[in-house]
Amino acid sequence: MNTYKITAADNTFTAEVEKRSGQDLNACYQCGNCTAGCPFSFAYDIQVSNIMRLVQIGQRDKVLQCHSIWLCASCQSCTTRCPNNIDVAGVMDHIRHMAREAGLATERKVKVFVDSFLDSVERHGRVYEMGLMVSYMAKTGRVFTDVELAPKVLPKGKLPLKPHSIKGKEQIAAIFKRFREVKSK
Amino acid sequence: MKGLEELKDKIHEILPDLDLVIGWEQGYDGLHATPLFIKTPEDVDRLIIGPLCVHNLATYLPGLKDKKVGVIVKGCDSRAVIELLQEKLINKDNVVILGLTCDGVINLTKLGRKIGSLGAVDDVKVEGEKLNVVIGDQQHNIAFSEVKQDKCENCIYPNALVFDHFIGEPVDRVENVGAEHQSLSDFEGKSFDQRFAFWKHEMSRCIRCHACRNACPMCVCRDHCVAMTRNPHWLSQENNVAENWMFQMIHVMHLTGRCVECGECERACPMDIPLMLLRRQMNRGVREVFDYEAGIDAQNRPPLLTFKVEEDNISEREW
Amino acid sequence: MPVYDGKELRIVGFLCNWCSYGGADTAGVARFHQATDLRIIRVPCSGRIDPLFILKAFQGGAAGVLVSGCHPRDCHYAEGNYYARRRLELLKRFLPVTGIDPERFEYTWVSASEGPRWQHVVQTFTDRIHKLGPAPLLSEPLTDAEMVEFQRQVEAGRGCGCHI
Amino acid sequence: MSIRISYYPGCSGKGTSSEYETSTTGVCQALDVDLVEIPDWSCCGSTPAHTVNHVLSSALSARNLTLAEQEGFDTVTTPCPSCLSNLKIAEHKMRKESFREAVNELLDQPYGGGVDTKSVLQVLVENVGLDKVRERVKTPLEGLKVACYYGCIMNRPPEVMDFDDHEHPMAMDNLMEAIGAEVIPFPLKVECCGASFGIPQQNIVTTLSGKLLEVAKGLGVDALVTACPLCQMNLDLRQGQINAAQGTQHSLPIFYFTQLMAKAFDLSDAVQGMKRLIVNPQKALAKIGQADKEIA
Amino acid sequence: MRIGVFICHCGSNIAGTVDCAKVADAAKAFPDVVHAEDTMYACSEPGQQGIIDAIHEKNLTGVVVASCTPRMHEPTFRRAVERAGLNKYMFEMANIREHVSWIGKDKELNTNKAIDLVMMAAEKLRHNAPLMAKKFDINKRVLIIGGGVAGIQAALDCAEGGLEVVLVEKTTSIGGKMAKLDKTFPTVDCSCCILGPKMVDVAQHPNITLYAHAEVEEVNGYIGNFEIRIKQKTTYVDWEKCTGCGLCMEKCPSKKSYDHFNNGVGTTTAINIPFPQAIPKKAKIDAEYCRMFTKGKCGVCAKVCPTGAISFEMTDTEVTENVGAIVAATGYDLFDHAKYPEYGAGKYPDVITSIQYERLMSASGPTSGHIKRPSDGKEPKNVVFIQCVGSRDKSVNRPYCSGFCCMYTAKQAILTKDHIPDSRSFVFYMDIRSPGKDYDEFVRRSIEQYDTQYIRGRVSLIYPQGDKMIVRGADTLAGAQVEVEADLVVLAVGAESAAGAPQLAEKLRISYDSYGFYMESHPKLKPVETNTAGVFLAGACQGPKDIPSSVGQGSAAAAKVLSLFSKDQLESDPQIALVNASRCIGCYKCVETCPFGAVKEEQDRFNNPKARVIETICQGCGVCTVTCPQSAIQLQHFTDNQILAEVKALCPSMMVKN
Repeated sequence: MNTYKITAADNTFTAEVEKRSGQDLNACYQCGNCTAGCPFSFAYDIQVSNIMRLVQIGQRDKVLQCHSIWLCASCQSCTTRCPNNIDVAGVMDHIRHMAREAGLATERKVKVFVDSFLDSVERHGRVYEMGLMVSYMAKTGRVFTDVELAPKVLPKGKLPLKPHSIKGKEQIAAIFKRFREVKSK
Repeated sequence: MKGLEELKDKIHEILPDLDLVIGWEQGYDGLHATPLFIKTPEDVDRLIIGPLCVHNLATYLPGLKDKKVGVIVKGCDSRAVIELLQEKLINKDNVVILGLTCDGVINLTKLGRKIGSLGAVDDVKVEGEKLNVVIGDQQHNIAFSEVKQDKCENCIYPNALVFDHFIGEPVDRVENVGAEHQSLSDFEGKSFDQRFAFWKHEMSRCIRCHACRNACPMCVCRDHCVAMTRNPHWLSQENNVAENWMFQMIHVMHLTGRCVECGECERACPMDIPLMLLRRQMNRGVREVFDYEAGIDAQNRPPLLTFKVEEDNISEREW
Repeated sequence: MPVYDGKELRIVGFLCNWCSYGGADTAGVARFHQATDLRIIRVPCSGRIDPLFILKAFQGGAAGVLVSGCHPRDCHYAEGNYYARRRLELLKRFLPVTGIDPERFEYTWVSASEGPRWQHVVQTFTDRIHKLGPAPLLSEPLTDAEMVEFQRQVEAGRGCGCHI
Repeated sequence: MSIRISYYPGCSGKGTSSEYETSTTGVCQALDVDLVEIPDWSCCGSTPAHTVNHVLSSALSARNLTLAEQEGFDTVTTPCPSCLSNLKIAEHKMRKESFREAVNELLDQPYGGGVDTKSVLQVLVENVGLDKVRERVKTPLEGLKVACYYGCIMNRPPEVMDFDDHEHPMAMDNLMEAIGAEVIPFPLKVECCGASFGIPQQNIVTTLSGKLLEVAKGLGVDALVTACPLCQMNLDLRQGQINAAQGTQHSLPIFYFTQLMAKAFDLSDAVQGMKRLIVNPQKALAKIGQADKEIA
Repeated sequence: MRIGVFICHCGSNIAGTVDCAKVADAAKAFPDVVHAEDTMYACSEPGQQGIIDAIHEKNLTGVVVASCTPRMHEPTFRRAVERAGLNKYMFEMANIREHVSWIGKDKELNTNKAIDLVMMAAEKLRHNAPLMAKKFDINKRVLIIGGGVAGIQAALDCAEGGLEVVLVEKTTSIGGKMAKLDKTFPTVDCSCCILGPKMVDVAQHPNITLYAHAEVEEVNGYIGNFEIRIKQKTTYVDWEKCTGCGLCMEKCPSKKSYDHFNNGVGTTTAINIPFPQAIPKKAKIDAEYCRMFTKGKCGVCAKVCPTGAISFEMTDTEVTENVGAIVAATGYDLFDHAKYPEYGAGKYPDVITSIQYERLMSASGPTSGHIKRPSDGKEPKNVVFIQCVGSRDKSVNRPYCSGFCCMYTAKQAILTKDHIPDSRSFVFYMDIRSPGKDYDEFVRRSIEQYDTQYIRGRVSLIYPQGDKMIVRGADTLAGAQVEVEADLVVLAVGAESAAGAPQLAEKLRISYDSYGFYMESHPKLKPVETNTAGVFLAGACQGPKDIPSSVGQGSAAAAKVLSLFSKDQLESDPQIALVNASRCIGCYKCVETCPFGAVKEEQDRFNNPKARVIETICQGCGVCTVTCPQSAIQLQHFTDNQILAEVKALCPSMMVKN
């Protein structure tokens, strides 16, 4: 493990996370309640309370490159139980935004799933679950994802084979378009 | 106002037990009435009542606290008596109240604006809703409603509220009951800056003659008025806008929750400064916050002499 | 001292000794930074505050007046703030007719332990007064030359000076 | 007295959770709740949108709130907690002016604010009321022993969701009791099932949902009752995957609470949609009424 | 008047952000100021001497000191000017530290503000007048409210010092929280064994009058002469007759009554004596459970009572006591963990509070000292302790540290091992706070010798699985989530202010903080005084405290009362209202508004009505002064002229053209 050079740390990182999330990270006294309640902690490479600590000491790279931020499902356990009223799930969300913007995605599959999902929304106005699966499999090369479920699902009529697009789908596409324009500014 | 003869009879009846009875008599001309202090049966003959009898005679009561006094009051004047009783500034045992019913009294400033000079009026007669003013051989016929006191315009207390003897028959309340005087809402049409400038101008005209104070039935401090002492030093004797303004503020604040809107201050003001605007605004606050009017019931506690732990109409000031 | 041009406005505070003055002390001890405009006059109780003091301050050109006492029920003298509340509420409702913006006057309750609240009150009120700007004046201030002449007359015994 | 309310079905209602959709509309109809579907509604963005950007996420939600507002509604109801969360959070965040402006910049029609969203569960419990539900029951579910699982975001964070207890919610428990089922308190009512990681990170779902099934099994219940399409899918559709990963043999039916209500109301099979469940519920459903017979 | 002005640097506290020399320079130009200087520490011995010297050398008749808040050092400087021969009210202070240097960043603005404040003080001083204190007699009795260990200590010390003591206790027995504890840290000696004898002393002391099951209803008067109305709440048992034999408890058929003394661990009878060592040892009927009250018939206790003490018709009564001083020792309450739904919100029987655990361990408790868990009575093997439940937690509005939980948890872990040698204890903690003599050694002993497993992290969730409680927490030192399968979970609940504390504070006219703890006069220098003269504090009503600190404060408060009563007369504060009879018109509005009834209606020799202020009753609020339209009644030291002088200094209306 590296020695963290605290004085050489990136102060702007702490400030940026605070500004984006609107949370006072100095209020975190490292009680570990977020880690204690996190259902995903078993899958995390860095525990959520440790992420909070690393943000406090300005370790931008370590935080943005960690896997945990992609595995958080925003289940709100941490936010609901934080004794200092910090919206921890919100902080995780914002760190993930920052990682995305920095072009980082240590959990590529998660990112691709998200992208495929939004792709589907952008194209049809609603999520087309079958199309989403196909798109996801194509992008990840994981053609056998959940393939064993197909015989269970298809006879139940749960996955329509055709997308149902909405009339105002251009409006949805426009939202995405403007979003990208604003972001690129 | 009706029942002069009945009133005179009543005074004759009660005078032997009293030191004096206060009423009105004709003044130096046909236009002016002036207070009359009746001490002998002969004095009774000079008594008049009518639209010229503007003076609120309750003003004299605190100064005659130790005397047995009869006083003739209109509806509005009776509120001053009640307020004085509420504040224990007079002793009910020493006062005999002769209550009248009233259909308005005259505002000489308004009349002056109608007929020009008020100098040589010979006679004034009221015929129904018409006022007939005689100046030499000239006659002016004026609608009485146009020259009434402001307070008479939407008077809700035409009959004396408190009395030992009521003269005549009580009249019904007039229309427009309880409406706030138009002048206040008119004034609110102005911006804060305009209002401030208005008072700055009005106060530049104030000559600090203290007539407003002397006419006020609630100004009982008299020789001990804080406006006339260096200890405490609220006001200097300098005559400037700021000090005049402060003097009027002292007068208003000392009337908080006490003013019965008899209008005597404004009537007495030789400079015609619209002092009632200030009082009406203060009374509006008293009404809104405490649902209270001064001089209605002698048993009521004046609002500033008491409190409620939880005030009904004051929101706790959260920041 | 005249107010600092462009930086400060004249704001007068009347605080009761037991709660709000203590609250202002608590804010000071905790180094809660505040705008510097406010000058505090200490009185034993909000019940000692005559609304005329406030009008006197406005007469003298105050841009804002802030009153603070103990919370209702917590008065050191049991009832003083209840009387104050009535007097001050009526004053606030009276002010509009004078042309003094009632926003220039505020009263509130701050306890001795409420340092953060005091900071908030001061900051909020000061910001509000700065938005409203300087108070309208009943008369124009003396020029420097007139001031010198005035002082000369006082020293010469011609002015009485008793109004200082 | 009927209730008329704007209705947002959510994408999965038209796909993987069609039985939730049919039973929800059926039950609401039976209880005089007039669900007015938002015309041409679009996806709220679900979890993926807010993991990318909050403004984008709120814009996708706000479009639907605006449509509801134009129809003259101030409240929207949705069966899906994920949609609920997104719609509520969008409204909550957009109370801040700068955020609202940023969102409206993305939209064709700006959202004015003030449209509240409630879950169908909340509408049934608060607006319809348990008494009315009880009256409507034709076949009480006596003999069926269930535990209610609410999922992680229906009640959290409490200051936004503003419904029921955020650690021990009771709305569904009370509803199930009202239709005659025996309800065993589920200790992990608001624990996460693994959410949308079923596809990209299957092991997360099999671990977390496996835990839920394990605890439910320990309680000896006949079935779990859910209010969330994602939870239901993870627990039902992926139960086989869970068994394979955890070496277990669970065969626990996972109902939507509306399905059991439809059952108790004797609504049609198509409305109940029991056949669409993956884990066969027949054994559990067969217990209904059995308790009485045993006593008799 | 010849005024001297002294501007204090307070080291760098003031001088850091205020140009003190410039302030002194400006002060020299103020009217009547003949001397102005800046000084390093005005309150220090040389600082005070400098003021005294200047008074002598410059013939000063009044002094202004600009330094810290007058709430701190006004008495100090008043004594100094008095030593120099001036009347101590010929002194004013300008607060340029708390109100200037500590809150403003800009030195120029601060300096300007300091000059303003000094000018205001000097202007006020020009209107000051010498005031003389009057002497009045005092009642040398003391009221002590609360019979916990702090109140007991204060009562015993005062009684030993020869004072008559009135002790009022809310519950039916004195002893407070300490009586409930099994053992005490760090000595692990039996709580009841060390407290019991003190309780007996209270009962037997001839100088102590004890009102148990009583509450203070109303407090009137002032230092030296308080009048206290005490409500003696009904017990339905005539305590004159009750011998405490306990026969009624044996026979009472209502055996499922809530056991307040045991905090709901186990049950008790509707008529009960809370615990064997209770003082007074008298029975009380809990009407909520008594069948006579709930069902209208029973009366078994009345039948069996050998002295006929039971009276179902008994009602509350009132007594009035006159005292000269009051000590509030009302203690604290424990946090209600229902506010933590993630810990079961009180619904899981095997998740209990630390005080319930004390009762489980106590030999006089419901299990006779055998630790049995509430659900099934089994002896727990794995016991989890969770610290900071209702402490250091902003989300439940308890951001403060309760101070003693770390220590009692260490003690409970040790005692658990003593009771059940094959048990294991796990303590979830955030930080261990153990400053105190032998305290940290005690915690180390728990860890090192008793194998208590300390885990640094909070617990997020407790849920039942089978007959275990699953405790899911974090070990932040290991950087991991951890789970413990516990048989019993003990929540180390924090302290909060006693129920009804704010209401009592209002009666006593003392201040309390936003959590309901009473405010001391100065956090360091006046820890047991309040801002209301004659009212003192002892124990946890002022803030969470352990036993040694509470006992220490009890003695300290007693010492304050004894020193107050060492004089036969007290000096009244001359800052009271005074009527200028020549201005008074006798309207008596002041009589109506005075909160204390201190203004009397009188007549002068010409039979004119005049108001008169009774000096010993007036508290100096000034409500009357504002009421009086003639300004005839003036609050001394805060007269209209004095306040106007300050207003005019700030807002000089004469600086204007006509």
